[in-house]
Amino acid sequence: MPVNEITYLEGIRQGLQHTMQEDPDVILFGQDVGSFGGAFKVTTGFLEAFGAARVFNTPICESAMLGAAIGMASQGLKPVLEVQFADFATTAIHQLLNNAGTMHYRTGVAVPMTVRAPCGGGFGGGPFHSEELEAFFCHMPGIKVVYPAFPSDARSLLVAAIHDPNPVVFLENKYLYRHIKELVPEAIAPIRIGSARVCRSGQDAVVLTYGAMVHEAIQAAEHLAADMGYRVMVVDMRTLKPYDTDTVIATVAATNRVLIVHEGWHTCGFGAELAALVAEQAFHLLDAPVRRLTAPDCPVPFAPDLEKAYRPNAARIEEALVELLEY
Amino acid sequence: MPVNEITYLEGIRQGLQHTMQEDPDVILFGQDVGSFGGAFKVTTGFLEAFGAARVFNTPICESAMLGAAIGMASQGLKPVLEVQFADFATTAIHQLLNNAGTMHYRTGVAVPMTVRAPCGGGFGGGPFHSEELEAFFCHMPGIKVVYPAFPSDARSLLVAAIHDPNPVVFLENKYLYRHIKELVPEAIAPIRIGSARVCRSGQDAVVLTYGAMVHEAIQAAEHLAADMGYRVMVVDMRTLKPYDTDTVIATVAATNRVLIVHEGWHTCGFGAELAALVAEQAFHLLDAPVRRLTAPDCPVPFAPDLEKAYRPNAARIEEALVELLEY
Amino acid sequence: MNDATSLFLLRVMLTTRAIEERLIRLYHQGRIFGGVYTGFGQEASGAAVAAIAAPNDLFAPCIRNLSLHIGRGASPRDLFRQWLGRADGPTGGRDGNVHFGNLDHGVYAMISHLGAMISVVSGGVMARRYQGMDSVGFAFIGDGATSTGDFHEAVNFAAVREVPLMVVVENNHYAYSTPNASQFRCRNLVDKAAGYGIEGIALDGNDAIGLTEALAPVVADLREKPRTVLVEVDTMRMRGHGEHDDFSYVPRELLAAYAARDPLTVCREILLARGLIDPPGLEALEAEVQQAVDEAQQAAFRDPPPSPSTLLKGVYAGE
Amino acid sequence: MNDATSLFLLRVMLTTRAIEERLIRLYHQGRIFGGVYTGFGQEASGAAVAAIAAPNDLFAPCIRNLSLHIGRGASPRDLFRQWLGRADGPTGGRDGNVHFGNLDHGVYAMISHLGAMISVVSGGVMARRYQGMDSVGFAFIGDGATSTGDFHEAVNFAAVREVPLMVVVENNHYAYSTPNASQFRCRNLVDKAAGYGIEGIALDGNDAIGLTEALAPVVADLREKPRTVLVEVDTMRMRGHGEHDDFSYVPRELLAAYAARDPLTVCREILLARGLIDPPGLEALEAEVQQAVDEAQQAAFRDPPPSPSTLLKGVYAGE
Ligand SMILES: Cc1ncc(C[n+]2csc(CCOP(=O)(O)OP(=O)(O)O)c2C)c(N)n1
Ligand SMILES: Cc1ncc(C[n+]2csc(CCOP(=O)(O)OP(=O)(O)O)c2C)c(N)n1
Ligand SMILES: [Mg+2]
Ligand SMILES: [Mg+2]
Repeated sequence: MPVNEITYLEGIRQGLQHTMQEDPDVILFGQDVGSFGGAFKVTTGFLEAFGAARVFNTPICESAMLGAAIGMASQGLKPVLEVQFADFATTAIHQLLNNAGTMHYRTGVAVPMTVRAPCGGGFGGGPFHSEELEAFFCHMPGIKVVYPAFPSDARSLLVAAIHDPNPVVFLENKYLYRHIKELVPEAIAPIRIGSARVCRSGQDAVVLTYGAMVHEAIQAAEHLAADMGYRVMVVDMRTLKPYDTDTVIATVAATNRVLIVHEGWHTCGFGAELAALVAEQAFHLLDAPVRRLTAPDCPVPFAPDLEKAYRPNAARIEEALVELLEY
Repeated sequence: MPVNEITYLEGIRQGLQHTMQEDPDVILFGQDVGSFGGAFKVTTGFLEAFGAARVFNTPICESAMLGAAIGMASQGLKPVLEVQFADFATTAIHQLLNNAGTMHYRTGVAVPMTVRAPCGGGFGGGPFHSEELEAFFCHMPGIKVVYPAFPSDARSLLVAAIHDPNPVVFLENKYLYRHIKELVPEAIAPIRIGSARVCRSGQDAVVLTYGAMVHEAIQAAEHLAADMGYRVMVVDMRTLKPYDTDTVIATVAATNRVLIVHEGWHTCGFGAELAALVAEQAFHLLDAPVRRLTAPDCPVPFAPDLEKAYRPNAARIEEALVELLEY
Repeated sequence: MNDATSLFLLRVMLTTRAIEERLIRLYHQGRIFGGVYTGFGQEASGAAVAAIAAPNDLFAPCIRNLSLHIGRGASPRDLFRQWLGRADGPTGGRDGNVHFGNLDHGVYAMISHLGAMISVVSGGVMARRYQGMDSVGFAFIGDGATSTGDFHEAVNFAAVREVPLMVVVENNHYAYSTPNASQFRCRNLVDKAAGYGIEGIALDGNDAIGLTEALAPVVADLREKPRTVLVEVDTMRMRGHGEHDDFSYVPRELLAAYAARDPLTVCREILLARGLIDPPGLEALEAEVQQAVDEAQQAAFRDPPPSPSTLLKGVYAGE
Repeated sequence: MNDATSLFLLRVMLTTRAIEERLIRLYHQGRIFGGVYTGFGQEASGAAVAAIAAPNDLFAPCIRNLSLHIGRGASPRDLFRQWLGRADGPTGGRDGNVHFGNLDHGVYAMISHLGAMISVVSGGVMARRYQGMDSVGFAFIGDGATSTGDFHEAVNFAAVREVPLMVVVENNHYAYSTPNASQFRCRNLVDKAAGYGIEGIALDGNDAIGLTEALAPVVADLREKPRTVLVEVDTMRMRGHGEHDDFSYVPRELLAAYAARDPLTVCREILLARGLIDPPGLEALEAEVQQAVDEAQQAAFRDPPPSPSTLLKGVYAGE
C-alpha cells in the first residue's frame, strides 16, 4: 500500500478533493476560495479542477453564506462552506443554531452541509483570529462538530462530514495546518463521526483532549515517561458532537485519573462537558478528582509571552499530570 | 418597613425605574420599548416618565443595537438594551463576545452596558421564542451573566447589573414574569453579582439551579419532605458569571449529594460547568455521583405534551432526587 | 390574465381569510395554545405570487403570508393541525403557528429570526438551477425586517450571483408597534433596490389582480434573464401584531382607509365587474370555503397530538 | 482651506507612509510577530478626515487607516509598540497590528469583524450628544465590508436616529482577492445612500486636499443639521491584503494607473504648485519624518513586552 507523508492542511485538501471528484452534489464556496484558494490555500486549484458552478467566491456575508448553504442542502446538494476564520461565524450563530440545527427536527428536511472553520491560536493572531468556539457549536441541538488533530483524521473526517446528512461544523486548527505531518495510505479510511482516537496507551492517567493540544499532550506524556516512568494515555476526542462516551468511560476505567485539556475558554467549555460526564458516569472509577487544564476566561492575547501564558502547552500539561498522578 | 407584593416582572420594572430616576446616565432602548412598553410591557410609562432622549425604539437590528450600546457605554453612559427575545441575540453574538467582551481588556475602556434578554419556555413559544442561552453568554470572557428567579432578586440584580462597569447579560425568565410573586420592602437591597441564594435549607442533598427551575426544585423538595421526610437544600445560583463557587462547595459539603437542574440544553450547558466544578473541587465531599437534569439536546418543541417532556419540572426533579438520595 | 387565475386568487384569499377569522375566534375563545398571528388585510401578495409561480419555484413566506401557503396547496386541515400542534401537521407539533412550510410545494418553513430565510430560498434556487431545473425564488419580508443585516446580506449575495429571486417587501407601515418613520429614512423601501444594482418595483399590495398582472411578466423575464428584483407592496396590517395586541397605536383613520381597499373587496369587485362571477356564484363560493374550513377545523381538533415519546425523533437526520 | 491644513495633510501622510514602509521591511526581515496590513496608497482619506474633524469627534478606522490615527495624534512610537506587542503600547500587547485606538483622541480600536464598528462609533456620538457635546462620527469601511449585515444595520440605525455620522467607504476595488464585481452589483457604492434616505457623495480618494475641501463644508453642515451621510472614495490597495499576499490577482495596469496618482505625489505636487512648500523644504520634512520614525522604531524595540503575570488583568473592569 503506497504511503505518503502529508500535512494536516493537505489532509483536508485531499478529503475535499476526493469527495468533490466522487460526488457532483458537493459544492464549495466562501470568501476567496476561488482562484485565490482561500486564506489558507486549502482550495488552491479547486476552481480550475471543478469549475465555476461548483467553486465560487462570496461577498462578505457569513449569515447569507450559511443561509445559502442551508437552502442548497435542503435541495439535496452537499455544500461545503469555508468561513475565513471561525471567529467570524459569530456573526451568524442564528443561522446555524436556529435554522440549520432545527430544520430536520421541525420539517423532516435534511440539511447535509459542512462548515469548515479554521480556529485556534498559537501564531500571534490576537483576539479575533484565534478563537476556539467548539463549546458554542457543541451546545447547538442538531449540529455535529468534528475537530481532527491528525492529517489522516482530517482527511477521513472531512469526507464523513460532507456525507453526513446533518449540518457539521468542521473545525480546522490553524496551528496544525503546516506543523503536523503524518504518513497516510493512498486510500481514505472511513471514520465514524462519534469515535475518539487513542493516540497513546498508558494506565496511570488519561488525557482527554483534541485539536492542537493532542500533540502537546503526547509530548507531555513522552516526557513524563522518560523522566518519571509514568505511562499516560492520550485520547484525541476527534469528534466533539456526538462524542465518544464509551471510549471516555473505558479509558477512565483503565487509568482512574483524568486530565482534560483544551485551548478554548474555561467556563462552559467543552472540558466542562467532559468533566461532567466523567463525574456522572465514572465517579466510582476515579482515584483523584477530574481536572481541567484550559485557556483562562480571557480574550486571546496577541503578545507572544501573553499568548504562551494563555495557551496550555506540553510543559503545563506535564505539571498538571504530575499533580494528578501524585494526588 | 412597608412591604408590597410584586411580580417578577414588576421587580424588573422597579429596578430599572429606580436606577433611571437616580442616574441620568442610564438610557433605555430596544424594539418597541417606547410608548408600547416593550413586548412584555416591562417599560410601560418609561417614555413618558423619562423622555424621548432616554427611552427610544430602534429598528430591528440587534447587532447595531448592541454596537450602539457599546459606543454609549464607552462614553460613560449606562445603556440598558432590551432584546425582544434572547433567541434573537444570536444574530449578534460577535458584538457581545468580540466587541463588548474584549474592549476593556484590549484598551482599558470600560463598557458598563446591560442587555436585558427575556428567555426560557413553558408557554408554547416554540423553538425560536423559548431558548435558554446562558451557556453561550457564560462562555464569553469579559461578560457577566445574571439570571434572577425571584422578584426581589430581579429588582436588586438589575440595579447591580446597570451599575456594574462591565457588559452584563440580564436574563429574564418569561415564564416567571407573571407567575411569581414575592413580598418585598420599599427599599431595594443591594445584591452582589456573584452571590447565590440558598432558598431552602436541607442536609440530605442539594439542588443547584436557577431561573424557572428554582421554583420547580423548591416544589420537588417540599413534596419530598412531606412524602419521604428528606430535607433537600435548594440553591438559586442567581448570577451565573461570575458564579458563587464558595456557596456551591459549602452546600456540597453540607449535603454530599448534588443535583444540577436547568432548562437549557445538556451538552456544554451551564450544568456541565457546575458539575465540573463540583467534580474538581468537591470530589472528596461526594457520597454519590453528581447528576444533571436538563433539557435534552433538542430544539424547544411547541406542542404542550412535547414541551412538557422537554422541560424539567418538579415531578422529574423529585424522581431524580429520589434516585440520588437512594444511591 | 386568464379567468381561472382571477378565480384562483379569489378562492385563495377567501380561504385564507376564513381560516384566519377562525383562528382569531379560537384564540379569543382560549382554544389555541400560544399566540395567533395573521395576515388579515395582506392576503393579496401571497395569492398573486402563488398565481404567477411555476411548480419548481421556491418560496420563503413570512408570518403574514398564509395566502401563499394556501395558494401553493396547503390544506386548511394542515393549517389547523399546525396551529393546534398536531402530530400529523406540517411540523408534527415541533413548531407552532406560522412557522411551517412544505418543500413538496416549494415552501420553506420560516424561522422567527427576521430576514434569515431570504438567503435560504436563494440557496435553494441556486441548487435547483445547478441541478438543471428552472426555478425562481420568492421571498417575503416586512418593512421592519428590511432593517436586519440578514435582509441586506441575502439581497446583495443574490444580486451578485444573479439568482432569479423576487424579494417582496410588504410594507404594512408597522413593525409590531414601530412605524416606518422609526424604522427607515428612505422615502420608499424600493429605494433600496439601486444600492443592490437591481430593479425595484412599487405596487399596490391590496390588489391581487393588479399584482398578478404587473408581476407575471417580470417573473417570466426572470426565468429568461436570471436576476434579483425588489418589489415593494403597499398594504396594511389590519389587526394587532398578534391577537394579544390591541394595536391602539395605529391611527384608526389609517385602518379605515385600508379597510376600504380590503384585498377581498377589491378582488370581488373586479371579478363582479368583469363578469367572471355573479353574486349567487360568489355566495356559493364563500359558503363552500366556509364549509371546508369548518370541516378542517373539526377534523384537526380530533387529530391526535404528538406522543411525548417522540420528543427526540429527528433531531438528527439519518438516525 | 488654510496653508497649515495642507501641510498637516502632507506631514500626516508622509509619516504614515514612512511607518508603513518600515513595517513592511520589518515583516520581510522576520522581525514582526504576526501579519502586516497597511493602507499603502490609501493615506488620503484618513488624513483628510483628521484635518476636518473637531476635538470631540469620534472615529472608527479600519485596517487601512493608519493616517487617521496619525492625524489624531497617535505617535509613531505607539504604533511600533502596538505592532511589537509592547506593554506600554495602546493595547498593552493584548491585541496586535491594526487593532488599536485611543479614545482620548476619539479613536475606537477596531475589532476584526467587518462592519461591527460603525454602530459603535454611532453609539458613541449619540452618547456625546446626550451629554451635551458637539460631536460628529466618522466611520471607515471597505468595499467588501459593505456586504456585511453590520454595515447595513448600523447605517440604517444611524440614519433613522439622525446621528451626525459620516460613513466613508473606501472602495479600493478588492476585498482580499475578491474584486468589486463579485462583491456588489450596484454601479457605485454611493448608490446605496438612497436606500438609507441619506446623501451620498463620491470623491477621488487619492487627493487629500480635494477630499478636505469637499468634505469640510459637509461636516460643518452635519454639526448644524445632524444626519448621516455616505461618502465613497475611489482608491486602490497598492500592496497585498497583508504582506503575506503577493496580490498577483490584481492586474498590474490597474496598479500602475493608481501609482501615477499616489496620494503623496498628488499632495506634494499641489503644495509645490501652490508654493506652500519648496523642494528643499519638502526634503527637510521628509528627513525629519524619517528620523522620527527611525527613533520611534528603535525606542519601541527597546520597550518591554508585557509580563505574562498580567495575562488576566483587565478582563473585567473594576476588579
Ligand atoms: C432578528 C429579530 N429580531 C426581533 C424579532 C421580533 N419580532 C418579530 S416580528 C417583529 C416585527 C416585524 O415587523 P415587519 O418586518 O414589518 O413585519 P410585520 O409584522 O409588519 O408583517 C419583531 C420585532 C425577530 N423575530 N427577529
Ligand atoms: C465578518 C468578517 N468576515 C470575514 C473577515 C475576513 N476579512 C478580513 S479583511 C477582509 C477583506 C475586506 O475587504 P474590504 O472591506 O474591501 O477592505 P480592504 O481590505 O480592501 O481595505 C476579509 C474578508 C472579517 N474580518 N470579518
Ligand atoms: Mg410591518
Ligand atoms: Mg477593499
